[in-house]
Amino acid sequence: MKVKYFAWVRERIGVDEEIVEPPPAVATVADLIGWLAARGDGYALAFEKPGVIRAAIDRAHVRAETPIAGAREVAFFPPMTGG
Amino acid sequence: MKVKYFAWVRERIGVDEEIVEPPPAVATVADLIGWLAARGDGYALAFEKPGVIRAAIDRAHVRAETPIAGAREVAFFPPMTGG
Amino acid sequence: MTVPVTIRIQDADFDIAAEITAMTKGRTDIGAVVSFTGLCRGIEGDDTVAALTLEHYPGMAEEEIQRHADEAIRRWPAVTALTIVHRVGRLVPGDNIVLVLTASAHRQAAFAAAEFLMDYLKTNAPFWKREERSGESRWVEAHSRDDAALARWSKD
Amino acid sequence: MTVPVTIRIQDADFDIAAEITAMTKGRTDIGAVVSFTGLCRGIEGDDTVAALTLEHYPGMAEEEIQRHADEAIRRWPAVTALTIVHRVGRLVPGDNIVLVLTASAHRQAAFAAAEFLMDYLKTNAPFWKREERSGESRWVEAHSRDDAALARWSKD
Repeated sequence: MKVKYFAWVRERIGVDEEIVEPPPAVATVADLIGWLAARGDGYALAFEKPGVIRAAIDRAHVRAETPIAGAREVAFFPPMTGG
Repeated sequence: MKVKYFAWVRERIGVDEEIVEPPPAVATVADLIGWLAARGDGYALAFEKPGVIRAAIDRAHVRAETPIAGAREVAFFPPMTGG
Repeated sequence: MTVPVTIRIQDADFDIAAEITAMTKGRTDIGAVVSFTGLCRGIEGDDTVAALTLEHYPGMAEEEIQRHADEAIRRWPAVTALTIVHRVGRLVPGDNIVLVLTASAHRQAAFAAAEFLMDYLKTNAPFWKREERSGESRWVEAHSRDDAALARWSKD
Repeated sequence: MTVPVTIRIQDADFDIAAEITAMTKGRTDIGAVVSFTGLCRGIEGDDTVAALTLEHYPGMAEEEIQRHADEAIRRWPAVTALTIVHRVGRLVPGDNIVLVLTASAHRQAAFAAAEFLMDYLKTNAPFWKREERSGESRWVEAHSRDDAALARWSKD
């Protein structure tokens, strides 16, 4: 699946998107955050407070407990500050 | 004192302003309406429903029971419909 | 700081962009501008409106609007600028009638002050509309919904 | 009747008067237009802000705004047109950031829909602001007052 990062999540990880293939045990958004956080220091820093991270699956807001099965594009970002 | 009329009050009376000198017994806005209503058919028609008429003394909204003593300019008009 | 207030009653049309520019130019404390534009409608229920003619009480109209602009600034101290322009004379459908502009650092004060000023203008400012429809000309009656809209501000 | 909705995300500035004209042209059913313009402030508390840079999630931002425009039309069926323009890229104090335009026959629906859309844009639309102040560049934190502003709509 494609994973996209925005704002300081993107800056800490150092890429704006990538293709990842998590193992089947990674079932939810929260699982994916935990799995990504173990990929390196930038990831660990980006996801150090998982509670503040917002996520979207295929461009719709989702919660931490949402399953990622079937997702084509998962995005992670901080709370939004538009308008 | 000067009396001014607006909108359909003005149209029914036929003038937009005039100088009047009501007798001392005409003490309040309501008294003045009653006194003006007796001046002719146009006035009677303009003031046929005194309850809907709004009044201002020296450019500030007032109630029917407000005294007119000292007023330089009294205005009568229907409920406002601006904006 | 004194809040700049612009009030005009005029026959001529107004230019919203120019009014906003005049209000915000050279200022960096404004984060939100709300505008309300009232337009002459050509449809009123099932009827067609050909034109509106607006009459006002010169002098009192300006003073009353000023009083309520002062009141808006008192209620919402975060408001940093106000502009109110009201047209009078004959207007046809699509024409602008009234403009209220409010500015503040954050949006809540600008929205609230604009709504307050419009509710006030509709019911208390000395303006009267005459409407030409179905070949007849008649004075527009005041709406009870406008009195109800105004009443909500007295709870504050 | 389908309510015309215009949504754009762009680097370029917008022209409020042109957007209002595009929305109201040839229509005689519109009696009220509310605009909200969000501007880049140069003052934030005691600090000076030199610039803002806005980032967004292309695709999702447009879809989310469209979803909430649809929701505004469902909540306020009297709304007859909507325009939402959000800028991205680097902006300096005084620059426009966002425009929300709402139209209706009477003012209440236009005001309510504009406030609803702004509360939503502030908290749920995927945009992020980076601020340059005091020689540093940092991401703006979300405000709890914006979450509170949004929460009032869920009581309806």
